[in-house]
Amino acid sequence: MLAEWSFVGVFLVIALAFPPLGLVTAWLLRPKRPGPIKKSTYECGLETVGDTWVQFKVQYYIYALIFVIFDIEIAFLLPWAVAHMGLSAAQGILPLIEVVIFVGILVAGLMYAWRKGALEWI
Amino acid sequence: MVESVPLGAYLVVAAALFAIGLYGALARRHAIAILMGVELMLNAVNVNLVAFWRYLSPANMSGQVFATFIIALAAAEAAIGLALFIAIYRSRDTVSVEEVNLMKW
Amino acid sequence: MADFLSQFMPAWLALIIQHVVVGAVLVVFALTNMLGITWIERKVIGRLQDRIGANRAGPFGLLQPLADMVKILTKEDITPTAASRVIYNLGPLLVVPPALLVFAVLPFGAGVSGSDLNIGLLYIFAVASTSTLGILIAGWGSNNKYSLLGAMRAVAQMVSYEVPQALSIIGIVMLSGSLSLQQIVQRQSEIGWFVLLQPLAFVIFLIAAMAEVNRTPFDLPEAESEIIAGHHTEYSGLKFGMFYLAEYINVFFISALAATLFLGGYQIPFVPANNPVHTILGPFVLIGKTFAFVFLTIWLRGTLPRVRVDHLMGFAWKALVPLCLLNIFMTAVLMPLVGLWSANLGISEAYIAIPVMLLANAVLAGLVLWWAGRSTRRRETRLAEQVVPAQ
Amino acid sequence: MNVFLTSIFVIVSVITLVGALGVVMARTVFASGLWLILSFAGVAGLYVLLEAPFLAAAQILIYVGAVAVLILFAVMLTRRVMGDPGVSQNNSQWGAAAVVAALMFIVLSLTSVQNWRPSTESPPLLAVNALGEAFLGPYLLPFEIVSVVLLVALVGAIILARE
Amino acid sequence: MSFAQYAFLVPLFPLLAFVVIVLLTNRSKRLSSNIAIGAMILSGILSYLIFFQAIGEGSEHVLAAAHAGEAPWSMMWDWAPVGLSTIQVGTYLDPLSIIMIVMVTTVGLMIFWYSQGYMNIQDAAHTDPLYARFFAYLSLFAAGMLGYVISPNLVQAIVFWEVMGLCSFLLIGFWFGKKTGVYRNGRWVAEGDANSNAAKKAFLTTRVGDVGFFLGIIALGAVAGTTNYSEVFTMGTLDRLKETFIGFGTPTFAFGGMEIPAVGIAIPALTVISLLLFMGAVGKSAQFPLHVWLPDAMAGPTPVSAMIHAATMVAAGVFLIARMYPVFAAASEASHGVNPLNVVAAIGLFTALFAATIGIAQNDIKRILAFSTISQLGFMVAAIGSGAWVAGVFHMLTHAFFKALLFLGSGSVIHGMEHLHMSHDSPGHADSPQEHGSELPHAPDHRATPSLVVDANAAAPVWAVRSVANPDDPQDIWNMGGLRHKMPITFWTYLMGTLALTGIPIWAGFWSKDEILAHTYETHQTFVWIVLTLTAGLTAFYMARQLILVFFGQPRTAMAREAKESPWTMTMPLVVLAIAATLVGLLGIPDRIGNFVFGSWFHHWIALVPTTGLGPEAVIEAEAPTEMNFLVAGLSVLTALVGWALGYWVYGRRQFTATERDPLARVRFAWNTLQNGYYMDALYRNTFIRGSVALSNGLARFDQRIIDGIVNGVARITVAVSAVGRWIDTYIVDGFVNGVGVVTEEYGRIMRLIQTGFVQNYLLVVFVSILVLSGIYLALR
Repeated sequence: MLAEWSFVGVFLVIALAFPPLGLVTAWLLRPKRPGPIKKSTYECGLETVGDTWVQFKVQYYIYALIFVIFDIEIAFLLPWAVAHMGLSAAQGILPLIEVVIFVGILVAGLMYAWRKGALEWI
Repeated sequence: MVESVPLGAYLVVAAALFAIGLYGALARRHAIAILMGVELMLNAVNVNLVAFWRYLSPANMSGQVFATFIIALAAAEAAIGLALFIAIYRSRDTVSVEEVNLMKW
Repeated sequence: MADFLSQFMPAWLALIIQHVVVGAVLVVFALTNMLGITWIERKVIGRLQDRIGANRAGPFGLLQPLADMVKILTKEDITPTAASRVIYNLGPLLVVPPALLVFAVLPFGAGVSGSDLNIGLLYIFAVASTSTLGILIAGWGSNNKYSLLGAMRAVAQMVSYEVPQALSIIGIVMLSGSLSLQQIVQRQSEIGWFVLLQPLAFVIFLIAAMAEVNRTPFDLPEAESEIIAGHHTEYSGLKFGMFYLAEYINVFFISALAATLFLGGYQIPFVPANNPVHTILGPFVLIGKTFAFVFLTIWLRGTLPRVRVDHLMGFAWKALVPLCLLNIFMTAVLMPLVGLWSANLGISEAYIAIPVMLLANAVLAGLVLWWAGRSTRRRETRLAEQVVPAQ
Repeated sequence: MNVFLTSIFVIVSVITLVGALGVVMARTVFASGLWLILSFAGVAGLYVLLEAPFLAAAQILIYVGAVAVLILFAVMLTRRVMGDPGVSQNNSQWGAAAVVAALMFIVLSLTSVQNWRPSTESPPLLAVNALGEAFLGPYLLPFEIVSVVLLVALVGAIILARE
Repeated sequence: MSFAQYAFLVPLFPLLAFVVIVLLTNRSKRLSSNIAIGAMILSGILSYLIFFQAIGEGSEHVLAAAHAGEAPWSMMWDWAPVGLSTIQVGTYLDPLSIIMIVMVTTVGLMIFWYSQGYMNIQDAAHTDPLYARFFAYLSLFAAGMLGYVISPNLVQAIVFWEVMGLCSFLLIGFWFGKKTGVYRNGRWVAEGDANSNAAKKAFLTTRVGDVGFFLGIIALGAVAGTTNYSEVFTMGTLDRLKETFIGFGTPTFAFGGMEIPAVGIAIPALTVISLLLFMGAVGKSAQFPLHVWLPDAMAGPTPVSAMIHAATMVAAGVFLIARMYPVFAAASEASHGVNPLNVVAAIGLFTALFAATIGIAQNDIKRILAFSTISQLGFMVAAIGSGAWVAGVFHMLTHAFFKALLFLGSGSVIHGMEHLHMSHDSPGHADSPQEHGSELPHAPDHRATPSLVVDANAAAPVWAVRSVANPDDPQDIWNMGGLRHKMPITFWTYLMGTLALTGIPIWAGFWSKDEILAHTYETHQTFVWIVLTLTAGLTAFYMARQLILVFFGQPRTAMAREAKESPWTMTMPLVVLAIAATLVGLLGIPDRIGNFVFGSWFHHWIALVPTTGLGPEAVIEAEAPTEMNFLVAGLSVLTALVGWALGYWVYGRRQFTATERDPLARVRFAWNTLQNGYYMDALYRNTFIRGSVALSNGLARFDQRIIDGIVNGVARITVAVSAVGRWIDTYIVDGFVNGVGVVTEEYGRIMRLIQTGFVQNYLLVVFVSILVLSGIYLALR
């Protein structure tokens, strides 16, 4: 069990190490002539207008919210998916109904969001 | 794995995590920081749970099932909490908990 | 490998070294393919736009990727003053690792893969979802209105399309009875390629994948005409290169994943799974299939216009998710029946499963299209009425 | 092999605790958010060490992938970009809180340092299958209730967040 | 037995008359009097029928009944259950009661008839306004007397006894509004309501006697278990009663094994009962201690005096003793110490002599007769007391007739005397005291009959001493004189009565009085015989005095001169009574003299009543009545004549003037004491009346000071206690309550601070408490 994950661990280290190494090499190679203009935040060449605070629509939060809810749903569905063939063989239609209820409730949530217009991109 | 690391170690780590989370929840001024503290505490609980599951009764899956439920509930709690803070932010234009003291005597 | 080395050093050190070697191989494999893809993309897009594409740097422009690489490496890297240094720099660092990590689980042959986790597919999704963080951090770190907005949009899009992507592959997981990719590929040899069994899932998966990696019809975040360069506006030099690198590795991986899940990965069609040839030809077959998908993505990029933002978001939640759920429950209902029939009739599952599933999918598709058409017609009439009284 | 494993355990634990401390000590909320992500990753590592792969993946998928994003979104929505340095992060009672936290740590650790007798069994191989059967078997009711909770959270959050 | 069955109608007729008069006919005077008289006639006829039928059945029946142990003719009904036994009501007829109902009805009828005239029915102007009411009372009284006489047991007896008492009260106080003349500081003043005082006095004095009667009945009832004559007089009961004792404490009690005679008083039951019953008789028949009411009762109209104080009511007491004679006889046999019959005899004897002496000194015509009645009653009581039961009863019978005659006669005289006022009675007549008349609206009494008044509250004795005689008093014999020419019928009938009273041979009085004297002489009770003979002599003297002063000589005042004869309604009854007074005596003539008429029939008849109790061995008195004892008879006639002679000698020889003092008055002290009735009234007034007043005042004061004191004291204590309570309440209880309030408020103010409003504070508190709890847990583990 741990053998596989040891590879993942090592691979993780390698993956994490790769970008810094790249940047270091890049840092070595590239010229460094910063200038005030270069340093200014890029706004299509115009001077930055107003401070960077931007009135955010709540829409983004709601998408993230719905994503969280359905992400959890996926996390719960996967074990069922994996065990489905075995379960349906053993207990027939019952597990399926249970999952239908589970998903149905969440779909109800989705329909609510849809009905309330939470999904629209204002 | 079990031989190398005693259960107590995990519990101590979880305890430390819990304590830090608690400190965060109690001491931080920013509402969302408090939420993070709570998340940490929940994770500590989860670690404890899984540790007990792994060391004491790995056969039945109750430990993992519980941990999963806690993860799910923590996520739901975070969602609601943040929605609450956003609502408060929008209505009271502040996120600092100290300024939200309607219940003050 | 590990046992060979273990003679000289303790077992765990040997194991680690082996892992390092394998990891290095995978990284190199990913990078070379990424470069290859850039080249192919230039050529194909050029060909689509009736132009030749890169042909200066080396024969048929084969060295063009190297040229790009050298260019990016040597470009100056500017950190805007307004950016909060740590978070700005952390952005690119967090975008690339997820793209690379997913390769650990990809099966190149029977038993030949980085590590055959029994939760392979879930691992892929977990790691894939962390990539959104990088973008968010980049957006926030560069302290630029547009980059933040771009990041927010990118994240919102990736987040919205991750759900249909995951839901679509649940059908496959159900069919194969396991999350491990090796198992899935093995199952495809038995029951037949999942593209045949789950055509609808295949289509949804492709769409979601394209959106996930912000490829053409859905490449809204870094679209030039939109908010400058999206979240990596303030980045330059290799930091920008990192984003570019991550993007193409993702494209490559998505294609590989699609190949593995739907086209049987390293399997040669009509050749029984246990045939020794798979161990040798396996990787090449996989690469072949992967490049097929890459060609498809590049084709799409070349031909399809960009999708409007609200259509993009609405499409994910209002169309794809419901469709996936229907598909899941259709398979959940049919597969046990198939199992029963095959048991009763004695015919091998494959011959029954494929026709049944194809038929079911066809019916489902027909229904959906009819319903979609009807609802749009009704919406138009409603809008028309509103307009008419306006005169 | 054991030394290797314990060392890994120590590393992962350290990562987690450092992450937690970061959350607590960070100057800006966004920074503490990032530290939180690091801490979540550390916890996922712990799950791997505890041979609960599904949980590790779920932790990464849900916490790091979704909740962290949610938190960061919330942070962004509720503060001006790059937030004003503002007054110190801690409120008036941080001293007491520290004491309480320390005491709590001591108490918990006291109870946890016992001579536990770990069982000799090993976790089931096909963990995910077993989990699936558990979800639809003995733990069906919580399974359904989780969906209800999620629905409530969804609807509640939408109502609260929308104007 | 047929008529005896209806015996109960005898009292019922007058009762019905009473009811009818009171309820229906009190408007018309004549009708009501006729009804009353009719009722008396009916009951009279019925009683005569019963009487003749009883005689017809004769002695066999009576003897058989006596031996059978029950009354000859008696009807009994159950009236009311009392405990185990029931009180019975009914009639009890035996020779004694038959004689009585005959006597009462006859005399009653005469008096009713006479009353019409007396109440001036013929002279509408002067008819008494309460005429109807008078006859109602009379009928009620008759019913009472008749009922009493035939009652089978003592309970019914006392019921009718009380009716009689009530009627006597009502009738004496009939003119309750009349003001009587009182001599004060030289003038006759109309003051004081003598009548109502007299009525009250009569009622109260008889009431004292009644108490004894009541106790007697109760004692008898308690001891014998019943008061029915038939059951009480049986030999068995009487023997049983002889043994029983009433007393306090046990006769003997054991003390250390010895039987020690009881310390308490144990009196033989019969003695107690008979003495108590005798007390009742004394009260009702005005015997010695309780005689004071009778002279004052003369204030009432004369027919009342006649009916009540001559014939019937006073006879009731004597009848009681006669009726209960078996009890008295048994008591005398069983008594160890006091012999009740001796007591009776002694009281009777003393009263006879005592009353006779007072009678001499009276000036009012009716008072003289009153004292004479008391004396004659004493005579009867003494007779019965000394064993001459039959003679006593016979004397009661004869006395009833001639005393009624005398009273009606005096009434006629007074009526005649008032003729002067009535004839020219006009409002203008100022000087007569009656002119002022009583204020009572419905009793304007124009009768100028100021009678001598016992003014209870006057200091000095109020007897009208000759020097203060009232010239207008129609009842004062000194204002009369020479009325024999004016009122011949009244004179002659009055003479008959006087002769009968004084015991002149042919007239009734002689036979009955002589029989008594003969009996006392033969039974060797010489002292009794001597005193009785002396009394007879005194009786003769004062009757002679009266007769001479009233009828002989010249009229001394204008009233006397103007006196007219009473109308026939008044004189006819006088004549009838006069005839009766002479003939009644013949009933009891001893055989030796006159058995040619009907030979001492009375003795044979009355003797049938066994005096020793009913029952098989009942001894009926010896057949032969007491023989005529010529010696005794001669002596009694001699004393009577001596009395007459003295009377003539003192008063008959010269003409007196109205204001002249009585010749006997020279003996000042004796005369005053006699006139004031030995000052008995004054004695009673000073002892009982003043005593009771003083007692009541003392009690009032006692009550005032002690009880009120206690009550006020308690009130003060309560006030004090409540004050303390209030203090406690205000300071302690309120203090506590307010304290609780204050504490709560303070506590609230402090605890309020906990709500800081910071979420984290609350969280901190939570975890602090967790720490504390886990610390405790760890410590304890």
